[in-house]
Amino acid sequence: MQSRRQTLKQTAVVAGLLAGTGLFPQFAWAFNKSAFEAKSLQDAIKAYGGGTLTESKDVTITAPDIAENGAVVPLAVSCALPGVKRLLLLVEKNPSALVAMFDVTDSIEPAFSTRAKMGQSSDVYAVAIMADGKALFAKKEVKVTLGGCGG
Amino acid sequence: MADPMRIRAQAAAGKATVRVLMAHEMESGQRKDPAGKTIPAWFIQDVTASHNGKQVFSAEWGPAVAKNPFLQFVVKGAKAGDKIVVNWKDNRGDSRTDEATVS
Amino acid sequence: MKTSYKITLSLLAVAAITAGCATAPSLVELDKITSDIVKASFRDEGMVKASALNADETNRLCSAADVAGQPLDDKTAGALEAANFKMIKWPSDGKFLGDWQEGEKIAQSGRGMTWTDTAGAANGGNCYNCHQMSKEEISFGTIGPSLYNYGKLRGVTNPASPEAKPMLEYTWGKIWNSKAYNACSNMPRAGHSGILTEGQVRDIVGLLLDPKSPVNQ
Amino acid sequence: MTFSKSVPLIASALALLGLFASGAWAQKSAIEAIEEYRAMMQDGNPAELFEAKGEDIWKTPRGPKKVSLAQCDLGKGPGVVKGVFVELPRYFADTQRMQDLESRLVSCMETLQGFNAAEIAKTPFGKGEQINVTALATWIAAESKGQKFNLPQAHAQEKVFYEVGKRLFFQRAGAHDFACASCHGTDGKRIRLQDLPNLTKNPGDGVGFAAWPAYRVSNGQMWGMQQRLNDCYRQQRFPYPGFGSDATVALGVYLGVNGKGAVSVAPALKR
Repeated sequence: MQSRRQTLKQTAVVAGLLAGTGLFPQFAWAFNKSAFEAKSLQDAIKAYGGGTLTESKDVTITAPDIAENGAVVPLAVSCALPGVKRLLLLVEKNPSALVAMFDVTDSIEPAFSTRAKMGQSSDVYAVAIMADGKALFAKKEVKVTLGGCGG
Repeated sequence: MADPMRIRAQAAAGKATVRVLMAHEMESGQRKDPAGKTIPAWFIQDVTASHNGKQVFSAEWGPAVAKNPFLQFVVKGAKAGDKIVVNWKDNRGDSRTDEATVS
Repeated sequence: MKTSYKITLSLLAVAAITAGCATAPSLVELDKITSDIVKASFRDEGMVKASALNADETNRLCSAADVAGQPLDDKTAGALEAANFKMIKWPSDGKFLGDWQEGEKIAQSGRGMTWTDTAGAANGGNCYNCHQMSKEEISFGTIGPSLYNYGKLRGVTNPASPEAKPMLEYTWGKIWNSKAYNACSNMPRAGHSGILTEGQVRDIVGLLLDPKSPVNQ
Repeated sequence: MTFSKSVPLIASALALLGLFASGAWAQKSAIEAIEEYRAMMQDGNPAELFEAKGEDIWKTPRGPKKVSLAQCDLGKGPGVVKGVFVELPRYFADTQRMQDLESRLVSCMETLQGFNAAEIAKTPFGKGEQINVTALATWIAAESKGQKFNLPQAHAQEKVFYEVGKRLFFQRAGAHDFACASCHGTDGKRIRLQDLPNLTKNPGDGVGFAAWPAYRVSNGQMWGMQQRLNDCYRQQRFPYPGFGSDATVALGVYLGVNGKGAVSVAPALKR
């Protein structure tokens, strides 16, 4: 296993190279602004070409029952069905529901984890947008508590 | 320039689990400063990753991803010694690219 | 710089005491070194002044008892309790029971009187930090005893009745100046120290003793 | 939604109303759920980002003298990093002072690199060179992960500072009459839902003194022990303790000596 120092050194070299040469032209970013500004779940799904939301046992959401702090809530999404195009994580009661969108390719498993901010207790959604435009979802309620001394 | 990412990629059973920590404020755009002025949103919005030079992962994030983001994904067919490169770009146009070797 | 000069002085004091002889500094000397270090280490910030560390008799004696690991003797504790009791300010209009709904908000809030708080804003009572109060709030501390069903367990069914009067008085007094009943209580002296206003203390009494309050459900 | 911590307390209380019907069972399940949340957070502690940054800062020539900290003596000789964390604070002959990790680092930054130590001490946490001091402390603490606390108590000043720290720990003052001991003086207590370690003795591996520096989930900040103590004092309604002041170092000696034998997990992940 390489040491952290080696990793760092390589990292710096790679970063420098990429910055210098403008490598990765294929990463032509086209951030879907309207999806992330959508207030409702369905509007966000629509912005990524998804149809009407349908609950499905083949989509899995992993989230804690209670989050000790809304600033960091671990969320994971996965889907067991073939033909998944995109996986989305959403928090219904956030000002904009969409948290993250992951493209699914043949080279990776249709399973992702990240951490979200939640302003209040809410249902959290995992949505799979299929190649045919179907939008399948699973949801779970996450309670946000307030720890510490409230000071 | 942004601080480096921490990338761990571990191979097992013909695939590699990649765990990434990124140093970023991920300012929500919902908070106000002490003077009552809204602090503008500042967040990573595009994340990509490649395996031995071939792009395998792409994602779009909003400002509701938590500060100093954590990301986990699994690359099929990756083995020890392979290269994983992760890149992020934020809404101010700042970006960062780091590399790790699968162990 | 003034601060570092002071620090150096206190360290010289330590050195002088410890270098001169083989024996460790005496308890009195340690108290003196501590007091010098405190003076050199803390400064005013926001609304909190360094003078907040000038302890009154109650805090001084209770701190010393804690360091010694020996509780105060009954006579000393009794004298401190009597002195604190005398300082309780009773409700100016004779009304003990306020609005439990307001009381609940005050009990929930832990804000106020830190150097990041703004002077003039309403302070919280910090109650839930240490006490269970109602069964709905699961985020409660256990430093103090549970106050769930406080009034009910003490038989207060009609706070306006003469039978309820002693419990109203005790509850008011305990919140106003906890040290009047237990010299070295961990509980702040909410009224005495100006943490809560008379109206806020009244609302907390309401939260604890009003039969309609969630505390008594 | 605001992501600040000013979520109305009463709202969160009401939100929980539906879920927890009553009594001790509900209480227990809520605590179990919180434990589950904490477990989910363990994989991928952002403290690692600060650890990597700290190592980089240690090795990079910096300051007016453009030298690295490679010759900094943290108690086990110039340049020795492994194992120093579990033996600090201690007495340093060159400065003739008791110093903790952070105040010692600032001394090194002054003597080796030419920084102004008083300026750094005056800088608020999370700003300027304080960011670098925290990152350095995070890396140095991580280099002793898994080791047991064993603060030296041989020098006379080390003994005196333990006694002073003990007095500070029990000092009741401020508007609320709080002492450190009000919350951390007995076993098995909680403030709200947070367990409070008893810091008058070894509170266990990776608890209390053996957990900081730590990444704080609630505000996304990396805190060293100096900032941890500073914020304890803030909530205690005490005035402001100077960075690296003798009071903070003495308190560190008291907590560290009491924690003898505790295994360090720093940098930890905290609420």
